Amino acid sequence: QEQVVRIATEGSYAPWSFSGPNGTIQGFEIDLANDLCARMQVKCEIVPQSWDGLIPSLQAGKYDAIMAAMSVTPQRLEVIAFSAPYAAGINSFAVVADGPLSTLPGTGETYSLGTQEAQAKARLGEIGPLLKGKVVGVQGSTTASAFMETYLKGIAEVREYKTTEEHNFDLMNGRLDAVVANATVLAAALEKPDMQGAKLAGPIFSDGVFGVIGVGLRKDDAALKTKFDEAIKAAVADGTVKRFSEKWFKVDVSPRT
Amino acid sequence: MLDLTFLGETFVTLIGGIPLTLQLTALSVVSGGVLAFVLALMRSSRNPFLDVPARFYIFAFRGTPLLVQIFIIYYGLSQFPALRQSVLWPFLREAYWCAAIALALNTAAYSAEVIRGGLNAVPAGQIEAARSFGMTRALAFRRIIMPLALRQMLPAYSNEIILMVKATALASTITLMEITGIAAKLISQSYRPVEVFVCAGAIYLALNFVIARIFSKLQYALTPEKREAPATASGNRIEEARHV
Amino acid sequence: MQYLQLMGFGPDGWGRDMLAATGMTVAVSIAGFFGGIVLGCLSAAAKFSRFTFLRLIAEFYTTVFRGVPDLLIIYLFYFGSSSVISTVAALFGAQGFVSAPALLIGALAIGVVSGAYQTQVFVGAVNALAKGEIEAARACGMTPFLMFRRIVLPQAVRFAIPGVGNVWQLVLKESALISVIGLVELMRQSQIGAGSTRQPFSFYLTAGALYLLITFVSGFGFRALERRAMRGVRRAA
Amino acid sequence: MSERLETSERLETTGRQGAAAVELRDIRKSYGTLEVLHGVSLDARDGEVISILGSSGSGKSTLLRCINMLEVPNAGTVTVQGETIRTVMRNGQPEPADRGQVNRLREKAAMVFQSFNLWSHLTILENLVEAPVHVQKRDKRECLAEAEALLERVGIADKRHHYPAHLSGGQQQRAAIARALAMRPSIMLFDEPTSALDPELVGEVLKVIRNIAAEGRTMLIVTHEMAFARDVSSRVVFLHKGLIEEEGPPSELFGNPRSERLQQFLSRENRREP
Amino acid sequence: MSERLETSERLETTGRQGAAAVELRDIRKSYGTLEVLHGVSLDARDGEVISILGSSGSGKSTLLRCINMLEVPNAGTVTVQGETIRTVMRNGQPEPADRGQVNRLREKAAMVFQSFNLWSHLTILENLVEAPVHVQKRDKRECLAEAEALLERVGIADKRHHYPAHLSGGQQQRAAIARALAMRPSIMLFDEPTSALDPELVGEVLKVIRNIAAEGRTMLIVTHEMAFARDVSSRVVFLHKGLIEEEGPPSELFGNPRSERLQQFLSRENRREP
Ligand SMILES: Nc1ncnc2c1ncn2[C@@H]1O[C@H](COP(=O)(O)OP(=O)(O)OP(=O)(O)O)[C@@H](O)[C@H]1O
Ligand SMILES: Nc1ncnc2c1ncn2[C@@H]1O[C@H](COP(=O)(O)OP(=O)(O)OP(=O)(O)O)[C@@H](O)[C@H]1O
Ligand SMILES: [Mg+2]
Ligand SMILES: [Mg+2]
Repeated sequence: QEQVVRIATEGSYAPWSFSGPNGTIQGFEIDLANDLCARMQVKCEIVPQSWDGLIPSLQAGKYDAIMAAMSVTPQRLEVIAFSAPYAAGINSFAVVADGPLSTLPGTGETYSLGTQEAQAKARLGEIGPLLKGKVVGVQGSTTASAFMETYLKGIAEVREYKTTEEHNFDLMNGRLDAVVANATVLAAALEKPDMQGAKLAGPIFSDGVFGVIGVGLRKDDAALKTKFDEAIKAAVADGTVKRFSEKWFKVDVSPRT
Repeated sequence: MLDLTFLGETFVTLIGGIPLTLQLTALSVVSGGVLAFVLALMRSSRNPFLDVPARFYIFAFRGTPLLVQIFIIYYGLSQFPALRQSVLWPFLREAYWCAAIALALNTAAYSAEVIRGGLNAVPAGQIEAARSFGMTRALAFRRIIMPLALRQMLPAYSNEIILMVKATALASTITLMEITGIAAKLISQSYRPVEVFVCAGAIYLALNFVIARIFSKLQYALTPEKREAPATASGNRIEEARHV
Repeated sequence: MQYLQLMGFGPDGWGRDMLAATGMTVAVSIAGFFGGIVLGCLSAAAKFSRFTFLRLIAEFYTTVFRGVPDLLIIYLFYFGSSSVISTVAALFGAQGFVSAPALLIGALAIGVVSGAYQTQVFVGAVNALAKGEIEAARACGMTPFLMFRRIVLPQAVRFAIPGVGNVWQLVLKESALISVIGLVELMRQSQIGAGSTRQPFSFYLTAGALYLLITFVSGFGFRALERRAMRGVRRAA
Repeated sequence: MSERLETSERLETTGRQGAAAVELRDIRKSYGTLEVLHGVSLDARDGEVISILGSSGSGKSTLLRCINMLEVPNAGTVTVQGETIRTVMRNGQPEPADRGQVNRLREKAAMVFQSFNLWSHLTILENLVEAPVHVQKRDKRECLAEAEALLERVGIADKRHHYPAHLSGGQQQRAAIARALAMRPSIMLFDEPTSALDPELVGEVLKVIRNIAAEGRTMLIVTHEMAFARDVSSRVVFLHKGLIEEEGPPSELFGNPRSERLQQFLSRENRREP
Repeated sequence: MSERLETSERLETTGRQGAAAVELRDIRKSYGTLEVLHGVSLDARDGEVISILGSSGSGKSTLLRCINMLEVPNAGTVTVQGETIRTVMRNGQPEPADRGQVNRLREKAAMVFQSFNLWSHLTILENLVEAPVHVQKRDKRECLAEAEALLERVGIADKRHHYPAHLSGGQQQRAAIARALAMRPSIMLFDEPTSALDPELVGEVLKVIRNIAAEGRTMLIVTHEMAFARDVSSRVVFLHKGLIEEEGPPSELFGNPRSERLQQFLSRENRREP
């Protein structure tokens, strides 16, 4: 008898996982999940679940795994377990093109906050003064807010939003001078007509506080963790993750090992 | 098992959100109350030019979620460049005022209905007595109708204020750091939702407990006629309605 | 045009999803609302009871369930009940996650919360009843329950309807919270749509319109009820 | 004059009946610290019609309300048809010990209130059938027919589908009387049942009451109409400041009042008659 | 007997006064499709005391309520102290054209309701000073003193800090009378002001009313007490089915009723007296 693994995803976080009409669901994580399940030789059931209920439902046993662009953080590790990472969090600034921050230094560069922290800090040292007195929006409870907290604390005023759409709105109508968010999500949003006039600026950061993204699992479910770990490692190694990533994000977010 | 230090720290941090929560509540309850009063009067009027707009207002603001209203006022209005250039922008730019306005407009619609219920309950005979002594509409309203209506509507109105306290939580969706906003932040930092939620819940419960007590004291103070005769007051309470 | 396509019923339109979610909202709301009415009646009756114990219980109920954020209560009901049920089920050899249907739990949670608000509405209304008419009922030997059903309730409804209407609206909005237990109702569906298409306004405005539609339809019911309840009431000149 | 004769005839018959329908023993009632009844004892035998006189505020309504436990006496006992209503003290307030017992009593003893207290959400006809159908569980059709007949009898049959708020004072009072009669009570408690009626109707109501008495029902009537008390009652009780000052057959009380207070009370009345 | 003399004395004096305090012309009033008043015309001169008799449901209360516009007549005019109240039709319903005018009228014409309608959230004393202080803007201290005196006069001074719910029926009625008197009205409209009073108190109220009349105030009194009507009024009006059937001085109406209906109405009354 085939094992059924119930995977919860957010379902409204394009292009990671998002829904179409009639309950169809697609995105990077959906493709990946199906691939992983095939590797693990289990049957998968992918269910969208609102963000707030993800971890409680996992713990209650309603789902077996979470794939919802959830970063591995020490705090989360206290309550759930994570598999090996299947993506790296890459974040960036977005600003209005004709605004005061349109020329943030380092545009086009990429820094790993893990291995290149010194260089990254140097760049941030240049960015810092420009942000003085400015207002920066981030999505609450995300690594973006942790990033502002760690590297630019007390320089800019940080406002927390529930969703990235919301801080994008405020960027466009002038309440914010910049936002920090997952670069893939920002890139997708910038293609929409109502984000005309905004652009990515400054370097792209990865690793470190942005950590990596893994599959959330119950702590006592070691067997499943082993399965996921193996499958993910294989998928990263054979370039499947890279393929999906470039399909959905146009950039490669596969975790560097 | 319970991490008392964590609970204590959480509690202290959350208490920092109380002033903003209370400010927003007070601001919206007071200004919304005034508006509600006007709406209830319009609603009780026989003039369709007053009644119909009030009906529509109540329909629209009770009928849609507060979240949508906040969303429209905060994000929606600012979509219009004209508004961003106007004198209102310094106001509407601030999440604080947007939240206060949305909460006030919302509670006005609900409170108007509560007030209307109170007005319905005033016995016709007592209104007629007021009229027959030459009281103008305004005077009769102020001296007889409203005091009688107030007594009836207090319990339902306490609902409204308690709901407002809780509704301020939605202000966190537009970046305001009141109790829920802080709680969300704490959760994201600690990832211990249960403890944080319990602390936040306890604070809300405490606030609302105080409000509920104030209302029942007020109710008691306002209805001496439901108790025994004043000259013969003693320790015992006879509440007529209790035997229902 | 774009909007119509987005919310339409074509292959890439969200119309069907939004309607289904509306149905879920209505179903949960109706169940929760009527559950709340029953609870509200009981606890209002308890508030007027001559037994201190019952009065305290009712007081506790209204204070706690109005006082604590609703989300917390829904969590408590769902995850609390499921852990209990799962434990019990495990004893009988069942494996993994067992739970009462989410819809049932959601309706129950909303019923319990709205019942606390209903209580206050009823208490106010009962306070406004003419004391003499209650006495007349007692004087002809009606039991408390009979009197409640035949005299108190029909008259209290008169004064309670606007407040009950408020609670109904509250319940409609409250139903949005059940998304945390995995049900897709109107707000959650809008959020899915908004996040997936990055067109939040289209979705939230549509949701607003659908809520208004529900209000509009239920408004007929409330008005009819109010007209009926106000029969026999003389209005002052 | 024929009516007066009838009355005395009936008086004799009732004189033969022995069972006490209502027995009050030393009833005391206080509101807060104000004692309104200071110990009232009164027996009403089956089929007796007792008029209760007394000035305003003397405690007449309170006494009547004590009989069917709308007010629970602070002391003393109420015995109805041989059954003594048990009371207990709870939190310093007297309360009936057994609500079922009280409800049984109330089914037997119907009351007409001084302020009518018709149910405002029911039409007059519905007011009349409410208790018979739902309390006494009698057949609805039969109750309706009986109610219509009663309304006919008190002269407001044309108002049967009206709500109480749309009736004149006298019409409401007649509806209240009919509502009490619809219960087919064996004991009737009337609190000023003719206060809102014109003399003509007072005569009608008097006739109705007399008929009921002839059926052997017991009646206690608070009234300010001396003529009414004189004509209809087998015994008159004069209440003064919460105590029975004097009681006896009407002929005696009106003809030869002993207490000074009653003399004074009646003198006004007499003086006003030409 | 001295009182009867006083009455006829006053009758002569009022006979000399000419100005019409209240003038009703062809008043019609319908509730829905039911026409209750079919065209009533009535003049009350300054200082006159008019008793309105009639059986229950004949439209007495409605007539009284039309005078101070609690019910707006469907046709006809109400003129108070020379000022005709203007009415207009709005959505098929008659309405006063000028609310201010109506309020001025109401300040002058105080009403005692059949069902008292005391304000339940105010104590008796507060009930009495409410309108004088807030409508007539009189000095509060002075009003309080006057109110206390009035309560003394109707014998419920000890209840002044009680709420209406704690008063007996007769006490409430007296409070309602005092409340109307506290307005120092030039016209008084009484709807059965003695229905809940015992004969002794009826005598007291009669005295009060007579004193007021002597001060030249105009009174219209709906009453079922023939003795009261006979003793206190300068003119009696008999209303029957929404029309004035007969009117005249009490001696004439009671002594020699012309219409058959009135004869019948009175016969009951007479027969009941011994
Ligand atoms: N609001 C109303 N709606 C419909 N009919 C009414 C209303 N008020 C009074 N009536 C009817 O009008 C008629 C006259 O009523 P009104 O109160 O004037 O009588 P009344 O002469 O004062 O009688 P009573 O002596 O019993 O008080 C009655 O038949 C009554 O049923
Ligand atoms: N609920 C109450 N609280 C306090 N005092 C009360 C209450 N009800 C009645 N009383 C007082 O008790 C006394 C007796 O009242 P009761 O109603 O029995 O008088 P009554 O004899 O019926 O008078 P009436 O003829 O005026 O109706 C009065 O002085 C009254 O003020
Ligand atoms: Mg009484
Ligand atoms: Mg009348």
